[in-house]
Amino acid sequence: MESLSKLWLSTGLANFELGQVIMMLVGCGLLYLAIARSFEPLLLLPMGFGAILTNIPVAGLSEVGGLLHYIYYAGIDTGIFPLLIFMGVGAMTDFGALIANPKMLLLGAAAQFGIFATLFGAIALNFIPGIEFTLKDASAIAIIGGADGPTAIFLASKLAPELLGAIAVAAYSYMALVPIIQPPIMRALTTVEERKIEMAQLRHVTKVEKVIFPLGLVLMAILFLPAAAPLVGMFCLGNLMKESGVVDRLSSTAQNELINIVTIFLGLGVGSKLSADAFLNVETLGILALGAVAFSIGTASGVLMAKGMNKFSKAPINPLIGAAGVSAVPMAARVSNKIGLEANPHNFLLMHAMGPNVAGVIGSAVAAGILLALVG
Amino acid sequence: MESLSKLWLSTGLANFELGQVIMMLVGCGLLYLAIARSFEPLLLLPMGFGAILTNIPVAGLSEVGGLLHYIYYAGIDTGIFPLLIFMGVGAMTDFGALIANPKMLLLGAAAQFGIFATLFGAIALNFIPGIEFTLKDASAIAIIGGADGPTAIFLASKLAPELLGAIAVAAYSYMALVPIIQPPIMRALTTVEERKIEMAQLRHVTKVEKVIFPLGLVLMAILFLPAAAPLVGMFCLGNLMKESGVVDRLSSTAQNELINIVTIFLGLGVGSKLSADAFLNVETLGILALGAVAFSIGTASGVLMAKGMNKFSKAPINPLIGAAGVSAVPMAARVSNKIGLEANPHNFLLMHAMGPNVAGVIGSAVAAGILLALVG
Amino acid sequence: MESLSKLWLSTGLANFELGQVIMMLVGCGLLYLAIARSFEPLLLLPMGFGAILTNIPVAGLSEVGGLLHYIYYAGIDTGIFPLLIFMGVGAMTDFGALIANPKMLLLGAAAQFGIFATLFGAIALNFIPGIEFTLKDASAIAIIGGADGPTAIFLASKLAPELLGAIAVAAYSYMALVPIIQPPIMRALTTVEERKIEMAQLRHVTKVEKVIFPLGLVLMAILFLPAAAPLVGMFCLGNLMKESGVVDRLSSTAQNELINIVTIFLGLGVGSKLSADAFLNVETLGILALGAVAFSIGTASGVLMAKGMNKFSKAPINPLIGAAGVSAVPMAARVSNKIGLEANPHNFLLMHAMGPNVAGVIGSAVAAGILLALVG
Amino acid sequence: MNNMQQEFLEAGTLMLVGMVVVFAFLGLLILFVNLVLAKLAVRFPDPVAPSRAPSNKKNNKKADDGTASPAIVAAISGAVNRYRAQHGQSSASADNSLPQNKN
Amino acid sequence: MNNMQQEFLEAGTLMLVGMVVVFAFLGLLILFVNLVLAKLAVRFPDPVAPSRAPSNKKNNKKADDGTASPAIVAAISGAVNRYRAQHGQSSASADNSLPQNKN
Amino acid sequence: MNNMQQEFLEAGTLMLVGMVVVFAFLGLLILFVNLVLAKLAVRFPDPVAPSRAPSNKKNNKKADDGTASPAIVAAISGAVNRYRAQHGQSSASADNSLPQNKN
Ligand code: NA
Ligand code: NA
Ligand code: NA
Repeated sequence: MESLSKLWLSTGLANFELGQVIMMLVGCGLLYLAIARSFEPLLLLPMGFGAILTNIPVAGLSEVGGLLHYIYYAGIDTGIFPLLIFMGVGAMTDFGALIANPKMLLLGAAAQFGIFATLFGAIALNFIPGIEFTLKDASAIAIIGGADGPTAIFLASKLAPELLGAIAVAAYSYMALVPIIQPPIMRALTTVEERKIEMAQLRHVTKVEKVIFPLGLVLMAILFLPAAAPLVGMFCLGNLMKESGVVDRLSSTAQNELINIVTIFLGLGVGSKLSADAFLNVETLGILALGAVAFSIGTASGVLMAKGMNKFSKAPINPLIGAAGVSAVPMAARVSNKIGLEANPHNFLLMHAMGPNVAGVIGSAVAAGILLALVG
Repeated sequence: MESLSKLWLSTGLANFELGQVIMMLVGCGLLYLAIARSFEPLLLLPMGFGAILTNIPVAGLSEVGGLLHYIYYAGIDTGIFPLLIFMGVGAMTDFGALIANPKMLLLGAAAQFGIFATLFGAIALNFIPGIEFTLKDASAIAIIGGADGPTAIFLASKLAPELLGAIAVAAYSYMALVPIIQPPIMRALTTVEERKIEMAQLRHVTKVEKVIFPLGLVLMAILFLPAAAPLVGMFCLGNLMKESGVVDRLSSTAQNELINIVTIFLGLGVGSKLSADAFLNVETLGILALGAVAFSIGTASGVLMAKGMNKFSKAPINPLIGAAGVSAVPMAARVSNKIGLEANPHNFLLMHAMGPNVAGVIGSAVAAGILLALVG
Repeated sequence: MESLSKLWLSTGLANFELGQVIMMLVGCGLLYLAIARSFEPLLLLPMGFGAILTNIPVAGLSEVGGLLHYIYYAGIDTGIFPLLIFMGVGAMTDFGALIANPKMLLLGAAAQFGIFATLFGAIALNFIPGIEFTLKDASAIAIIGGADGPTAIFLASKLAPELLGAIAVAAYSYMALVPIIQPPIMRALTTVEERKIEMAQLRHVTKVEKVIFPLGLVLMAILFLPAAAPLVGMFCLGNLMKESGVVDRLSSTAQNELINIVTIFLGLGVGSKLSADAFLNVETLGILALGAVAFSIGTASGVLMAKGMNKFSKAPINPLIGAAGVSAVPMAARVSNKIGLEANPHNFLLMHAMGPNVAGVIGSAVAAGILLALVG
Repeated sequence: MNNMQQEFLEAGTLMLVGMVVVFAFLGLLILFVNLVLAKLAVRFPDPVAPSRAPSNKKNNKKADDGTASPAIVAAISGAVNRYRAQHGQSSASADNSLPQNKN
Repeated sequence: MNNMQQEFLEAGTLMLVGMVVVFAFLGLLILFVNLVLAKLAVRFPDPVAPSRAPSNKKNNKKADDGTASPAIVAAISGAVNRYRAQHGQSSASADNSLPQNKN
Repeated sequence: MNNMQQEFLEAGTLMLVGMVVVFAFLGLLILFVNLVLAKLAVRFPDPVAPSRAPSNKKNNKKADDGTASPAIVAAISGAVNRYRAQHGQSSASADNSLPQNKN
């Protein structure tokens, strides 16, 4: 009898709180998006599952001694996991299109206006009762506009760990929604004629250029923005491993097994921050709203910058590729390509959009560095 | 001269204790079983080697600063390694046969009687002078009957870390001995006619079923047995990664590189607990004896349950597949298949035995949860 | 205005110290050697990059909370990374050539004279003002003569962590320079007639021999030199995993993904010790000079030993293979083969040189054990 | 001895409670499969080839195109093996050409 | 409300400084590519095939030898697939035969 | 200077003791190979092909079946290469079909 009552008291049924149930439903929602809708499944699947596990009553998976506790403090609180992912992403990135047409960097810069405008917006939300974002909070939220998951998680873990869960959910959800968010903005800001513009074929890029580029990039981060050095540095290490061609086995491991292992843990660790008290509040709604704004502003800034550049450039520039400047590699570039093909069936923009696309990765890492230096 | 004497004093020869020598022989015995007899080599080889390394005098590999010390405390004391292995095993498991014939779950339940009967037996052993098992010890020993390595290590690390070495050795040895322990019991409890029974072909299982099954399983663990949630949860995460089909690269890494890395470390870490004072005592003999009893009772319970079900079921059930309920995937299922073929050369039971086999994994994780909730 | 000045104060430009700039150039030098000259790129590329990252002002990558700090203290200070690499190297090593002709072990022993003579030389350098090596320092420096990266890093992390950076740079640089350092010494110490000597084909080695060899080796380390047991033990574990043939998936992971992951981290962690105050001093010059001496003496000792053995042996021994006794697997064996082919186009020494080559690995692990036992 | 009896009682209770809970848990799982999954199977059938018996998905994927005879397979596989032994790298570089998802 | 204004001012400054620095940084990177890399490209051209458009290096490496027709490729690939399905280990053991670098 | 002499003495002793122990250790290993392993080699010969010279086990395993000519190998390997370039996934999914051992 005593055993049965002890067992009953140890069940989830006897200990559930409403918040936990809701957060488990949120976790199920993320799993649904990941599995049924293929929204960034590599991160949303483990993240959704982590959200379920962390909200199990009694089990204490995120308390001292629990698996998710160890994962979070070993890998996310320290910043190690996002940096290793960034190394792997670097080893997967080809800067060729950007080196062939470096002006595309301006598009990657313009799209970061999404970040800084959102920062302003986050502070404006303080007018709403129940929301009180500090500058650190606002900075961590604004980085969602960078459309770069590891950068957002890295910055949030440094500036606003208590908002980490909501920020990661927003960042990855909107990255998955890029094909839905971007096209109307792109169509609204461009004429059909502009969307039809075909761009000149890219010049050949030599191996030496590709090897020196990551070194130059990290050197600039060192000189001008050391706060961005961990992110930019690990990214460039991965890229150098790939392009140097002398450590193929390391490069292959960095972009396959290592990034896979870290991705599982990163997802679980981020999911472990999706507890009811951290997520179920007005601030989360604010973050979700701001994230959508950030993406939209970033997309618009990129497109408008490209329109402007097209006016002054000798070589024609299709404004659609400006939208790829928000990063969200390679989804945003594919969206540019698709909208371009709609207007002109012979207009293959994919390679051209890869330039602003990877420039956007650099741009948001730089923006993160600025925020760390000035607000952190 | 001084150097030579210092060097002599640092040799193993000058520092050996008898217990260390014996434990090294135990380690060599495990290596022999692994290499020459192919007994669960993936774990017994690193475990045997770890046993040798941990008993080296002077070297202090399991003391503060030693490699095995770090491995044990980072991965086994925390429970991380068995949970990661469970995730990988989940990613290798196909629940199709179980979903097609869910009654098989009853066989997986019945076979757990091996666990709880052994718990009773362990307490009974306290009559023997020199043996004094607490309820926690008895629970950790009894789980050997679950025939599931990671579950046994996980539970032992929580309930009786000082018995971990002996429990792991017993669990993996008996799992390897399944083809020797089970057949006589199976033959004794069944008639030739029963062994000849052919079973109906399994129905097709859809992808959606396979995706929802791990979610339903983890939900039930959450509702009724949160203490089992870490084990069941990681198992279901692995299975969901596999069945969802959207994160193949994560699933592949979980069931290959990650599980391989963790297996090496788990084996070494478990081996590091095979020190003379923890292993060379009457209690170890008791554990080895109880382990054999646990396996036998589990096998018998499964077979008897299947006999009973066959009486009342419309579709015929071959009692041999009940033995697969102890888990020991996929060895026990293969044994059922082999004994079935002996009686009837057209009787292919393998797929049918996979149902109780994976049900046994769930059953022993549930049993572990009950023991954690009531005794832990 | 305030923001801009705060940003300026956070730039590298405003905070650079000369030493950091120089160390970054050293890092670039290592990258150049790795990429353009293919000098041990697997370690020198991450090491060079780590040297750049650790010297970034403000960023604090090697201070508490920085990525390189975690990597160093988790993996190198504990000795875990070099030991895991040693396990992987063991899983890549074939002792067949050595078992077929065990006298080759004497060549691997003779070449270790490079280590002990250098130890003497390091103490002699104390005559130079500004250099003050303790016996521990001298031992850690001398191990460079072992021509084995992980052994050198393991010993340096135990005996002289403040010299680790310089020792690792010297060890890997000279290992890469083996094809330049060794040939003149080999030619000077041998006659053309000696270099033309062809050796008898090696006997067949059975699987059982290959499986028992690592066990015998680790047993001898246990009996006579427990201080060498971590290194020798992990090496033999890797080799046993390979030769046993029963854990191919573990062996494959140990020699591929696991060693790749650890190599990236080991390189970064070692690079993080290349700070200006630890590297830019007279002692580093001394270490670089001693390293070259160690390699040369080791090569000469091996060749002379082989000459001597050729005099007394029934089967002819080509003295060139003595040079392979310094280890530097498989580069030194290839050098022996190449010089042999110069003298006699039908003289294929590669397989014969693999014997002393792997003997050199054992020899330097033994030497490291002796130094740990007597000096550590 | 009293203590011993106490322990036996506890162990017996554990045995009873444990077996009941195990059967209850796995029994509920049967209900879940029969009630929930069976309905899902009807509502969301697999898009193609619903008649195929449950088996390893990957093997199916590989086995279903082409019908080369075992003899041809043996000949080619020998050649492929030898090719691989000579060009060990190829399988590793194929790994690199996996679709590279950005995380 | 004064506090609010203060925060707005800070956020506005951040926005301004941030965008200026982002443009400055990426602008300098343009200069780096145009001045440094462009020169390097001239001084150190790729050893072979400079006319080929930038594309995936690995695919090139694989596609450039042999000229078997698609039909033959399909036939062989079917056989290879089936061979692999039966001998699942082969690809793993090919990994083992990678050139084994000593670290 | 006395201290210096002391250190030299220590270093010299280390050198002597070290070389003696290294030679003793590796010398004993020679005995081990000659006495123990040689006997084992006689008692437990390899099951097949004892005449083969020591070489890489894996290459043997791959090279010993089939006798396709180099020309055929070249033709097939070209086709295989091209097939792989087009179906980059195949090698990864082959990995998945490894026999899945339960740990
Ligand atoms: Na971005
Ligand atoms: Na079980
Ligand atoms: Na050596």
